[in-house]
Amino acid sequence: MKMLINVPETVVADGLRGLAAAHPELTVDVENRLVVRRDAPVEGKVGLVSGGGSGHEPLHAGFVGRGMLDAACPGEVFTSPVPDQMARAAAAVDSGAGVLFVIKNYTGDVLNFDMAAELAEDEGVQVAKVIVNDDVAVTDSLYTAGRRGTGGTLFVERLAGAAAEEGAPLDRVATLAHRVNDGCRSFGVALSACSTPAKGGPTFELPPGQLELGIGIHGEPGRERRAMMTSGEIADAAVDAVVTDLRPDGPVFVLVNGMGGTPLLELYGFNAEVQRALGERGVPVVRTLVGNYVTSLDMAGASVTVCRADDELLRLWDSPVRTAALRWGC
Amino acid sequence: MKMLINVPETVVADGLRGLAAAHPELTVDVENRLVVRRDAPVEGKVGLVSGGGSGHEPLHAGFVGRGMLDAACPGEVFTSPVPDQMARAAAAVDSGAGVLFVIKNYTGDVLNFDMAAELAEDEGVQVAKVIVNDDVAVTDSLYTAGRRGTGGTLFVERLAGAAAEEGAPLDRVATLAHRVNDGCRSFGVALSACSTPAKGGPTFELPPGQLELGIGIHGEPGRERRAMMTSGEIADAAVDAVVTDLRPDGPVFVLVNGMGGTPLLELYGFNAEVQRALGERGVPVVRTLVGNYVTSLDMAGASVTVCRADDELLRLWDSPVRTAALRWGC
Amino acid sequence: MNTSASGTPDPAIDSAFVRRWLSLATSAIEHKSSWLTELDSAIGDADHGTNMQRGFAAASAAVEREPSNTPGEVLTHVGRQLISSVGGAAGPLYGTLLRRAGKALGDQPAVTPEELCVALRSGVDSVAQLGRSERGDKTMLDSLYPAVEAMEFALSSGSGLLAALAAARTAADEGAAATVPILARRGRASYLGERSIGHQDPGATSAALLIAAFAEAAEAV
Amino acid sequence: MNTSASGTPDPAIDSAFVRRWLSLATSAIEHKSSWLTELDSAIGDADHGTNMQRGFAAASAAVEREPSNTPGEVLTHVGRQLISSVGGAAGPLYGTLLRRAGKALGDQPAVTPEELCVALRSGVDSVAQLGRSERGDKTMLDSLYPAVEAMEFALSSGSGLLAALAAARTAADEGAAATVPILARRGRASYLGERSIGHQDPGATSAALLIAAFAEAAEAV
Ligand SMILES: Nc1ncnc2c1ncn2[C@@H]1O[C@H](COP(=O)(O)OP(=O)(O)O)[C@@H](O)[C@H]1O
Ligand SMILES: Nc1ncnc2c1ncn2[C@@H]1O[C@H](COP(=O)(O)OP(=O)(O)O)[C@@H](O)[C@H]1O
Ligand SMILES: [Mg+2]
Ligand SMILES: [Mg+2]
Ligand SMILES: [Mg+2]
Ligand SMILES: [Mg+2]
Repeated sequence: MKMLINVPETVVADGLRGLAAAHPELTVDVENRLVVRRDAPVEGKVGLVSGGGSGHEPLHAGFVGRGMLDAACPGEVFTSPVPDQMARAAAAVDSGAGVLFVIKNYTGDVLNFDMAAELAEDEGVQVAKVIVNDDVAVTDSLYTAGRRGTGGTLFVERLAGAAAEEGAPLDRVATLAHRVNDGCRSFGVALSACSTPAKGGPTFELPPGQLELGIGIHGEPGRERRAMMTSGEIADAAVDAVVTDLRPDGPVFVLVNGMGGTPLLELYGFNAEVQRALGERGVPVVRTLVGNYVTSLDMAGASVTVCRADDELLRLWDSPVRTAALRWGC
Repeated sequence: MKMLINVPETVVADGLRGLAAAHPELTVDVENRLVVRRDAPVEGKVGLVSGGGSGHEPLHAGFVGRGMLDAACPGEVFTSPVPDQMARAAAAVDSGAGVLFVIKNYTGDVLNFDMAAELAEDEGVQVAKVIVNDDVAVTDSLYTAGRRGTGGTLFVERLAGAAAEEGAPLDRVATLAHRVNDGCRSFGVALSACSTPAKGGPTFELPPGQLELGIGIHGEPGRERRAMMTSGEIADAAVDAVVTDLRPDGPVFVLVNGMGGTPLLELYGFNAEVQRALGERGVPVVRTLVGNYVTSLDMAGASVTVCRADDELLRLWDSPVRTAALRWGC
Repeated sequence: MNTSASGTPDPAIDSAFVRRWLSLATSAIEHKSSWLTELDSAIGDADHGTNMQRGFAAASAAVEREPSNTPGEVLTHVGRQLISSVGGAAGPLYGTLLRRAGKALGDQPAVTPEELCVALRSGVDSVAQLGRSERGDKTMLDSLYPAVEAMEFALSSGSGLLAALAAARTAADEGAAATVPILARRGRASYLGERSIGHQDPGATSAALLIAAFAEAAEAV
Repeated sequence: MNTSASGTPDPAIDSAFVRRWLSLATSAIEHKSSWLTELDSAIGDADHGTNMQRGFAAASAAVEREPSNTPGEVLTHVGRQLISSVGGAAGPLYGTLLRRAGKALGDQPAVTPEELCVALRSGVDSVAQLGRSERGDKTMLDSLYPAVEAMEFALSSGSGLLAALAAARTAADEGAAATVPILARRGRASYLGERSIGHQDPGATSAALLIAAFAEAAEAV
């Protein structure tokens, strides 16, 4: 598998150097793997810190900035970052108002953030945590590590970030983050596996004419393999899975997210089918985002995230945000 | 080749339906293949119209909005739109101040826009044209159709669009567009071929361990095939080609553009090398854009565009823009 | 009325003839669409087949709807439809060729083979003018010019329509095949430089199909 | 000093022993890195080999730099380094295992095989606690618990260090192999449900390598 890289070992560091060059409004610490708002800590503001394995760009570094995250900790490709990074990030963004850790529900992420929270609290930083687990493909039960965090992360980071920007205190930001997560559900499909730099090739074999339903964002196979489906059939399957689980009774935000290798033209076409499927199920959509936001390197495929909206969340969503990947109002 | 589509025949129409659903600030005419600013025609403003084959998304429809294009005409995949679309677009956006056609230099685009200009002028619309030809991989000579229009299109549409938004008259907008185009140079590489829906598979065969230098954005092979290179070597080759041709003597804008299938992580890493290469050649960079802006469906690879900047262009660049793919300041 | 060597009488060149041509051309293009796209994917952007198929389907449908009573009117109509539905380089070029040829035929209900030949030549000339191209550039002109010249030669040597179009067909096929070793100087293929050598030009190939359809239209009375 | 059946004397369990273990573990992990990643790509995210390799390289370098004079101190140090450099699930789990084991060894310059065994058991217990996992979940615990129990049994039956660690090594290898038919209930592999069956757990495999390195460290005096 050909990649536009130097050597697999420097992929994350090279990416951070390139991010720094393109975004002078970010402080990028390549050695310690930290991406921080240049104006952090913002006086009186709760700090939002997230992080996770690399390979999901723009998540999370592309979401650092006004109205969203204060810092991101990129790990190696598909590998949760280490506690030292997160503790350092917490120290860098804490203005005294405390820090919220936004954690995707993977064993590694949860354990490392837990350890980081202990380290940060030892340093006198007040820490709250929200664990994002929106992926309905995985049942949350005694027999699994629980539902994964995927596209819902964008909504949690954006909406809690907007609340923090407005000056909400830590407990309110954390409560809101939990509420948003509770209102998010996602479902993903893959048309191809991704290739990690370390492996140098596809992480699994997906024969021609087949697709994976219920995939995660780490190159793992999905819950089920099926014969290839049309965009409309895939939209029905994804929307069914999400709506059956969430049972929305009011307006929703929708994210039609590309896994990285699917052309934007196809993604917009898929959005047309997702909107149709939601409409047929009587779900009113107030805002739609279409693009590559929570990716899995070069994987072809897409995920659908539905997030309950209400007046407060809508106001927060529309408030100014200024990050590398999401920007409006400023 | 698996694609997230219904059938090849409806790819463009499906994409437009999905664009309409995600962007209520656009008027999308699916039947006539038109994407227009909802507030068009803007009183007293010169209208900017562009268009070209589909498959390069977000170009051009993703660049419709305040501070950029007034309308885009998407053709079939990799096929120039027809004159009727462009003439209809011109009529829809003309407020009496005239219309600028932004045309990428391909025989089909040029011929169809020429015919459209005649039609529009017959209807009393004043039309100016700018032909974008920034790709240094193709020599502009008697023996070719001339240099292709690629990444430079983004700079022409953005900067001329900003000038039009400020109220500049048609001749000034056209002059500025020509000046921007004269100051733009691009060079692209492919690590894989793209697959068009109609063909259902790769448009050319690129063996493992090889890459194409000097590619266009329509799935055509490049000028030269070489053994795989590192990100740093590719950056040197691209920057050399561009800088040798442009000979910039002042600050520049840089676009590090993904062809569609290359992960953003790799693209940022490539940007680090492009910035290094520019730095080594003494070229100061004032603004950098990294992302998938002028794509070639799912092709893996990237292009580098360098565009001369000056105080006026920098002010125009930083002025508010509100489109699906490029947005800041509002 | 002229009679071919084989004794088949030459048909009238009226609107029915041009409609026959359109229907034969449309089905030829449809059958060869994947091949044209295949050729275009080697040195172009893999859309020539779909472009032509879309255009001729639209033109056929449009001509069916509207009663055009002269050959000139039908040709002009087809040209306009191609311009409005093909896109790419082929749309304006073929569209202009047929519009120009149609206009050259004037409003007579039937024309002579010589008039048809003059009309086609002026259509082909307008392609060269619009495309700023000439023979030897590896384009549709490389089958169109040989076809027109073969027709001119046949007619001036006393052949009738059938024989003249048969000659044109052979010349067009040979012209298309002869594009293989040429280095492209116009259109997308020119971007490839040396790498364009060794491939047959898709436009020259579709042009040969359109010329062949004229020959078949004459035979198929 | 106890003596093994083969007559080789058991080595002292001092800081040199732990350093020997670390060096053997580091090179075993390095050699098997691609295999671990391969296993992880079947039911995980294809990073376990690189993760472990990065962590053990960092731990080796750090322990080399710092003079730790007791086996407890070295183990604790390695654990801290793993936490700070591995990431993923394996980092906190292995890191905690070794830190807990190191702390359990206290600050004695040398410990008995029984003390080492108790320390390892408490380390393994802390993995289960942190990971909310148990034997049979298809994780590293499936080779770690059998290893500790085999060691306990060997020591309580009168074996010395060498024999006890050899037994632990065999049990760990068997435990790793026995993860193949298990349906995963913890970690990434649990997302696959039924599809996790038929694959060997990468963490159980790396755990067996670490246990084997203890056996080799005892033999390699
Ligand atoms: N300047 C030109 N003059 C004459 N024919 C041309 C010219 N440019 C392109 N062509 C013809 O058009 C054909 C390509 O048509 P098509 O694939 O439909 O358009 P595009 O190149 O825009 O994709 C070429 O094979 C060639 O024969
Ligand atoms: N909850 C858990 N308890 C014990 N071991 C676990 C648990 N979760 C994962 N593991 C172990 O960690 C291994 C995966 O490690 P690694 O690939 O480095 O981390 P990640 O899964 O975060 O990519 C699994 O093979 C399994 O043995
Ligand atoms: Mg991992
Ligand atoms: Mg084309
Ligand atoms: Mg073509
Ligand atoms: Mg893993």
